[in-house]
Amino acid sequence: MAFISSGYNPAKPMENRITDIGPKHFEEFYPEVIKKNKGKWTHHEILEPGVLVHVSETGDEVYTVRCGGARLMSTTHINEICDIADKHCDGHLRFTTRNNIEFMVDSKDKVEPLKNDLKSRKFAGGSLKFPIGGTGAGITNIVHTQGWIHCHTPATDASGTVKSTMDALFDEFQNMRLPAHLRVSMACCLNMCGAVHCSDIAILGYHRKPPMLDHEYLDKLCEIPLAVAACPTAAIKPAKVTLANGTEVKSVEVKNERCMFCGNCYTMCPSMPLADTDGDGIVLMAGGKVSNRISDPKFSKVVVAFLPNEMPRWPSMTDAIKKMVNAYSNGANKYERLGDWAERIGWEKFFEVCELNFTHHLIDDFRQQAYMSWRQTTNFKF
Amino acid sequence: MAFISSGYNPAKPMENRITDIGPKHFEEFYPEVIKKNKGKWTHHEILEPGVLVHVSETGDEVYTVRCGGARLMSTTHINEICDIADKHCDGHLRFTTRNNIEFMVDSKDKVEPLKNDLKSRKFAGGSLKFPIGGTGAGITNIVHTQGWIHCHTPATDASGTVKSTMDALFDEFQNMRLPAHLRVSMACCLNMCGAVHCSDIAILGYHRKPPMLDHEYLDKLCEIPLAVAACPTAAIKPAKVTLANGTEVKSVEVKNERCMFCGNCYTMCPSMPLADTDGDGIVLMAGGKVSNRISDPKFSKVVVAFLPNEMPRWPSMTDAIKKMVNAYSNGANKYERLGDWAERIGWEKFFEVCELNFTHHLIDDFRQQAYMSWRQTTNFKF
Amino acid sequence: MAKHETPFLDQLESGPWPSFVSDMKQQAEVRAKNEAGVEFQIPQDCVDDLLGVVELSYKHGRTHWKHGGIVGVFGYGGGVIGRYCDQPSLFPGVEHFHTMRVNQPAGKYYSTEYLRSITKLWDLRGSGMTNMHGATGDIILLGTTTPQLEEVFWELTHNLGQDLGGSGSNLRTPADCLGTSRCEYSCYDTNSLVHFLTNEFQDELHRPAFPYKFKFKLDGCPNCCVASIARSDMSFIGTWKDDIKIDQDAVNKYIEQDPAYPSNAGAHKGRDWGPFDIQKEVINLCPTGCMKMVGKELKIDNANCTRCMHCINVMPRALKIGDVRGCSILCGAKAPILDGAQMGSLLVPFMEVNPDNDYEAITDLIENIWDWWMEEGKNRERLGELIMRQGFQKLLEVTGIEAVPQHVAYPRTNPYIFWREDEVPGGFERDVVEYRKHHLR
Amino acid sequence: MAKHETPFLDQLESGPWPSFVSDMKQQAEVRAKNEAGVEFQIPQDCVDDLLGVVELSYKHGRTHWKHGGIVGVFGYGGGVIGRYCDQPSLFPGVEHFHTMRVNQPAGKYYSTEYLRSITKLWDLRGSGMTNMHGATGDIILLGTTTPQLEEVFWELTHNLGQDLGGSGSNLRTPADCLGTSRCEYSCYDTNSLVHFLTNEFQDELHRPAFPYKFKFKLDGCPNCCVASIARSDMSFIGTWKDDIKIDQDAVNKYIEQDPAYPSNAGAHKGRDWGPFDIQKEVINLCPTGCMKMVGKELKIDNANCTRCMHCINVMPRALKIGDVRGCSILCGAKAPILDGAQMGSLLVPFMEVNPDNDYEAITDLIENIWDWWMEEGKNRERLGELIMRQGFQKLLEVTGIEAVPQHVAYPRTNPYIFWREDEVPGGFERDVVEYRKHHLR
Repeated sequence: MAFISSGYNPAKPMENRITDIGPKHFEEFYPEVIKKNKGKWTHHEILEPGVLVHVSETGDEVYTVRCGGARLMSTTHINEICDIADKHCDGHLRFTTRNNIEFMVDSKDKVEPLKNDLKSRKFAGGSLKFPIGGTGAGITNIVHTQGWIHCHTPATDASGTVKSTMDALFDEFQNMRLPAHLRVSMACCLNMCGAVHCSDIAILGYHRKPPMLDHEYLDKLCEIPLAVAACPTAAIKPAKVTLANGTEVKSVEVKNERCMFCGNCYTMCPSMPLADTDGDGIVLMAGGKVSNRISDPKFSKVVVAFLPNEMPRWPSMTDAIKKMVNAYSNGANKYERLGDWAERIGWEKFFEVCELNFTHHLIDDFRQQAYMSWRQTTNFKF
Repeated sequence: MAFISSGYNPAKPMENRITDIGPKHFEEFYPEVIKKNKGKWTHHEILEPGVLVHVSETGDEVYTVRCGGARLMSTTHINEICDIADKHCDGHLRFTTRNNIEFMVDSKDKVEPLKNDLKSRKFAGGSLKFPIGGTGAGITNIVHTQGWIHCHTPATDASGTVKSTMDALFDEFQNMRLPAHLRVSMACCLNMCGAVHCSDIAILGYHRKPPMLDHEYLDKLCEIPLAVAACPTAAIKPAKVTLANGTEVKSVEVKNERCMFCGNCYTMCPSMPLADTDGDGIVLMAGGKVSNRISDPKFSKVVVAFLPNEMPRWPSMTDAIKKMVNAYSNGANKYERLGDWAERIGWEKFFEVCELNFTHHLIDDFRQQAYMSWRQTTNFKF
Repeated sequence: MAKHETPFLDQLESGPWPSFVSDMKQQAEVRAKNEAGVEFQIPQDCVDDLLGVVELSYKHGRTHWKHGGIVGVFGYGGGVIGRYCDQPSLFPGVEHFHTMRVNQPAGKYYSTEYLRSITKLWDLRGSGMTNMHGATGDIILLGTTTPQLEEVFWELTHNLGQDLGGSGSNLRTPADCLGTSRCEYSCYDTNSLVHFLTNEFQDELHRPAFPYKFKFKLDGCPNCCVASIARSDMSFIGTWKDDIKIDQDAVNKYIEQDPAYPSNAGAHKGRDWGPFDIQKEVINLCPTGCMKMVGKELKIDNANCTRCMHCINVMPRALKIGDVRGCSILCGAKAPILDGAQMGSLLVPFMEVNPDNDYEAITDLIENIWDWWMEEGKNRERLGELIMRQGFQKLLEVTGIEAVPQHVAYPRTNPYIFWREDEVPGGFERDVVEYRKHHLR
Repeated sequence: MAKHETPFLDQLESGPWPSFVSDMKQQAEVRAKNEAGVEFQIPQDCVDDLLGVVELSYKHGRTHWKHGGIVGVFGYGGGVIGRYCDQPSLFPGVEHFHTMRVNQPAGKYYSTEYLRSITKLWDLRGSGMTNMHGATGDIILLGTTTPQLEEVFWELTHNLGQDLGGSGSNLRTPADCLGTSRCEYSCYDTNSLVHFLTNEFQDELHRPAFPYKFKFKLDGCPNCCVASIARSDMSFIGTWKDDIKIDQDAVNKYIEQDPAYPSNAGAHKGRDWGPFDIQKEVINLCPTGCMKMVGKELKIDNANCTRCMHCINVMPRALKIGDVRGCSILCGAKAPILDGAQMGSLLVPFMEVNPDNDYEAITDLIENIWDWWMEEGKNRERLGELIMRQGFQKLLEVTGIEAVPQHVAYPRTNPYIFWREDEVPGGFERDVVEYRKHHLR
């Protein structure tokens, strides 16, 4: 194929260069009803799962139909979204923070045609293209990271674990029958590009083996002081190593028992890969939240120390997640978030009703804050 | 005066030596009614401030009259206590964990004569010898340390601050009108021989100047490596110092900005005294508890960063304490401990209703746990 | 026909949830057929090879992507993430497969016209695969070759009026909830502020001058739909200082189970939770206990309200946010790596959000914080870690903010106060000879 | 006539609270008069000089005591604290003024006969000043000279049947609440166990072999009157495993305001809190919400009870501790110095307290913990600091206790698990050459 120039001249990169113009102005993108009623909304209602109405003091209404979907998205799929928005929504739409698509119409009679159109569309493989849901006291789309699709440090896949989980929880995406909304998040390593540490349920890819040392190349590909400094537990030291061929090279050595497998060294130095078929897998966390509602925001807690990568559908993981969701659904009070419920019944009861094993791995031993998580009271349940 | 030998022969220290026999057996000391009913008590009642009855399943009762007093106690005073116990209590008595004296009698008719006897006794200076009280929803005796009476590291006096405080709070010692019991504790430096870190109100002596360095003697009187190692913030380094007379000696230097005045170096090295007339004084802490009742045990919080030593009665200190006790008494619910009350209304309201100033000193900056005490929510009161 | 067998991935096509595999296969097919006659500037079968490399990861249980080299567009230090496959001979179509981050618009509203201009560009010059959106908020264009980077950038800036996002030790594209544009809870116009900040700090977004990454996130209210309190170095959360507005008639509509007044705006419709009980569902769940019914009137002791949003969420037609509006600002949130996770710590209880003076109070605060962090921050030290290392007091000092009890959940439990010499009468220097006159050795 | 003017201390004689100054003055006078004709073995005016030195401290705002040198009794490494005045020429009576710690009896019960034997001994050989009691629990004999130490020890052991307490890097005299001797809440006989432990570990009490001090404290129930959870390296807190016993008739007596059934055993009599309200005062304050009234019957869901004692404290005639009794054991409490304060962390949720086998389970646990601490503890490192440094898991490992969720308030919030090599399939050693076949550089 022939190279097509955009107009850029590599010989004169500064010629006619435009920089620092930022994003498009949001007002260009507002639907008319939004532009007109911004700041004037008086209330809203979730009419049914995935369908909201917002009412303005002007009397205007905007109806929103929310659809789930993969955040990994082809241009073909985006174009189809645009077709729908052109047909029903005067050419406007928006995305939510959690990768949902929202189609907005300005009157109630436009809702059913839109919904019907969305429901009719399926991928060739059989899955829905635009499942409607993700509102209220249910489970909405999972925010996640790249995984094996596009990242060099993951300990598991993101898109596959998310697809498997959303299939398992699909009824809760299309219903609003939980005690409160439940946010599931996924990060494929603990760099947590998608910070999952304050989610009701968090899926986290995790390594369990210290880095391999590619001594022959290490000093060529890495800045050794940066690799050494990268380690939060000071497990890495500079070292001289004699290769099989007798050459002495500069490299590093790793004190394995101090390694907590965070992979920060690998981020700084490609000659220290951690990935391992048996070592890598899933950590499950639970009970976090970001809302200030009723109780303060809180961190998720590690509730399953490790599950192996079971490609392609991670059944042990989805099973553990379903157990948590079911126990929560059965046990919590109306409005009670998963973490608030666990705290109310006590974490010892949480493990009991969720049928999860408690192991020593779940006791914090990282830094002095660990102490705060131990039990300094006789107030516990047998 | 002539030396009177106990029988010990310094030339033969092992001859007839008796060691490791422990304390006297408690059963020798039990009053008869205690011996007979141990393990059989069914319930108790506080009849009036300082007077309790315990009822046994045998039908027996024991009446206890509790008296406050100084834990610093002369043999003359102890003998007087013995006289009272001999007269009313068949020669038995006990002390409580908080330095109260308990006189027990086995029938109700013996209570009034005992009380009258106790009330009648005063020191020549005018103070009561045996004030009755210290029970229930009131303030009991203060546990404390040695202070200037007998310790080398204090930043304030113990007996004097305690006497001043108990005089100021005396009505609450003899009443039971607070929302719950309120424990005041005192430690004259943060070695906290009497750990005060979980008290409703804690009085703590504190230094504010780094150690003086007695260079001429330091290496003679101290093990320099121990002094260096003693510092929790690594503020102390070995150093060579040239004295005024030109002699070079081994000593230490202190990085003043890293010093938090804990005095741990002075404990290890007498050539590093901290005590200072202007530097030393009082820290007030509040809101701790050790009971597991309703809420978990909790640490006291620093609520007044510093008050100067105002001998002999520390009026600024007793004033701040009274403000806290009054605000608590007015604001808390029945059964609510001071710390639970402060948490319910929020610490921002605590400072408001207690009329105490909040300053930057009260924000934690020691170690990473400090983070846990900052506010990670928008849930606060203006 | 698929270029690679994908038996593992094929199993991810079933089930109701939209299958990323089906979408990739659809895209591979569209590129293979090329009915639009696109003159693809990167390998036409790159999506086939992407499927292949992911399938191989499913077989191995390990990624097959390598570290990115230093690639980018001229003059920018961010916005492009280099990415290379570690099995290029098996998957030549994705040998180079870089990511470009594009500033998303405020509130993530789009016109189809704009979106189609993006897809057209990315079909020509990239894989046609995207993330809508990345975790930080950007539009992620996933997969192109090095020579196309400048071409894409040129087209974005010249034809689409659109810039790249941040990566590396840069400001990242600020993100917001939809704010007043479609939410009655929002205490300020998040869209306007996020757009302002994104444009005001384009230099910081594009040219690495920071110790590490830096994120702004803007939530319109304490419900925190955009998770700013957990995910941004500086979190702007809408709040108000005056009273919650009460429509007593509407309160009674809720109490009377009027169907137009469903609890929690209908969020619990999927289950029969019994009749709405204002005592149990609102008053007893109020974290401060500052509400009560007096006859048919709901009373709120606003001085004791912490604005947690629960009552407003439950009865949005009856209760409204106050009128004296602004935001709280919290600092230091980050994911666990390296020194443990942090949530944002409250720095400014209330700040006005004033577009009329270009948000001066906010930009002043930001600049003070950045000055400190750029001066004192170590390599790869997030703001939260610097605050932890130097103390919250230091943050107050550099921002000129006075300590108030709102800054803490509780005062310090240890007495280890680092008194400064100028705070202590007589200072730190003392005369040991004088001292020894009164205290023999 | 007083030997020294004490204008500061004189001001501490007024007010209702017993004045330590008045008591010291009384003692000084008794010694000066010496009506009993005691042949004082240390300076007769030592209490005068003690008043003088304290007065000087009130004037200076600084102590006038120096570090103790190494003094003690032969063969013991604790029990005596050396103390010297830093102004001996002004106060020769207290130039040497050492403390002796004496093991207090369990429950701090005394006969007057015993107390008089102590006062007689201390009048002869010491200052006659004491603490009843020291912060750890010992009887503190305050002020004697070096030559008298062995004499006092001889008399204590030979004539009084009484030993010294601990100090320095020793076990300190264990302390207890009064337990079953006079408290219906106590879940085990604290007096017996504390006496046993004190005697069992006399060697550890008297001969320093530890990294630092070590304290046992024994509370009979979770009310923790002896503060064991805050003040002891090992804290034994009584508890029970079965159901709270309910006397429904007595419950109704409380509800009916029967004057013989005052709430909280009469502790709130000093104020009119209104009529007793079981819903408000008991059921609503239950931290687990595990109680309710069904008609006239109080129901407790014991599986959800955390035994906090509140309901039992409020209605002691109606509610009683269960019958399957024992103790919980918590480890590591300490005051702030050096690394910050700790409370005890729960190690054993339930342990039998069995005198019939010499408390074997308890002593085994103690010895395991001491073995670890003596092996691994650094100089001046308390048990709590060792646990913090090596991790709670290590404590479980050395004590052979399996991890249970009761050990934590909440599971870890970070995923930084230190997996051991034997827990991970294939171990840690890997072949980078093999890896590189599948992952090119």
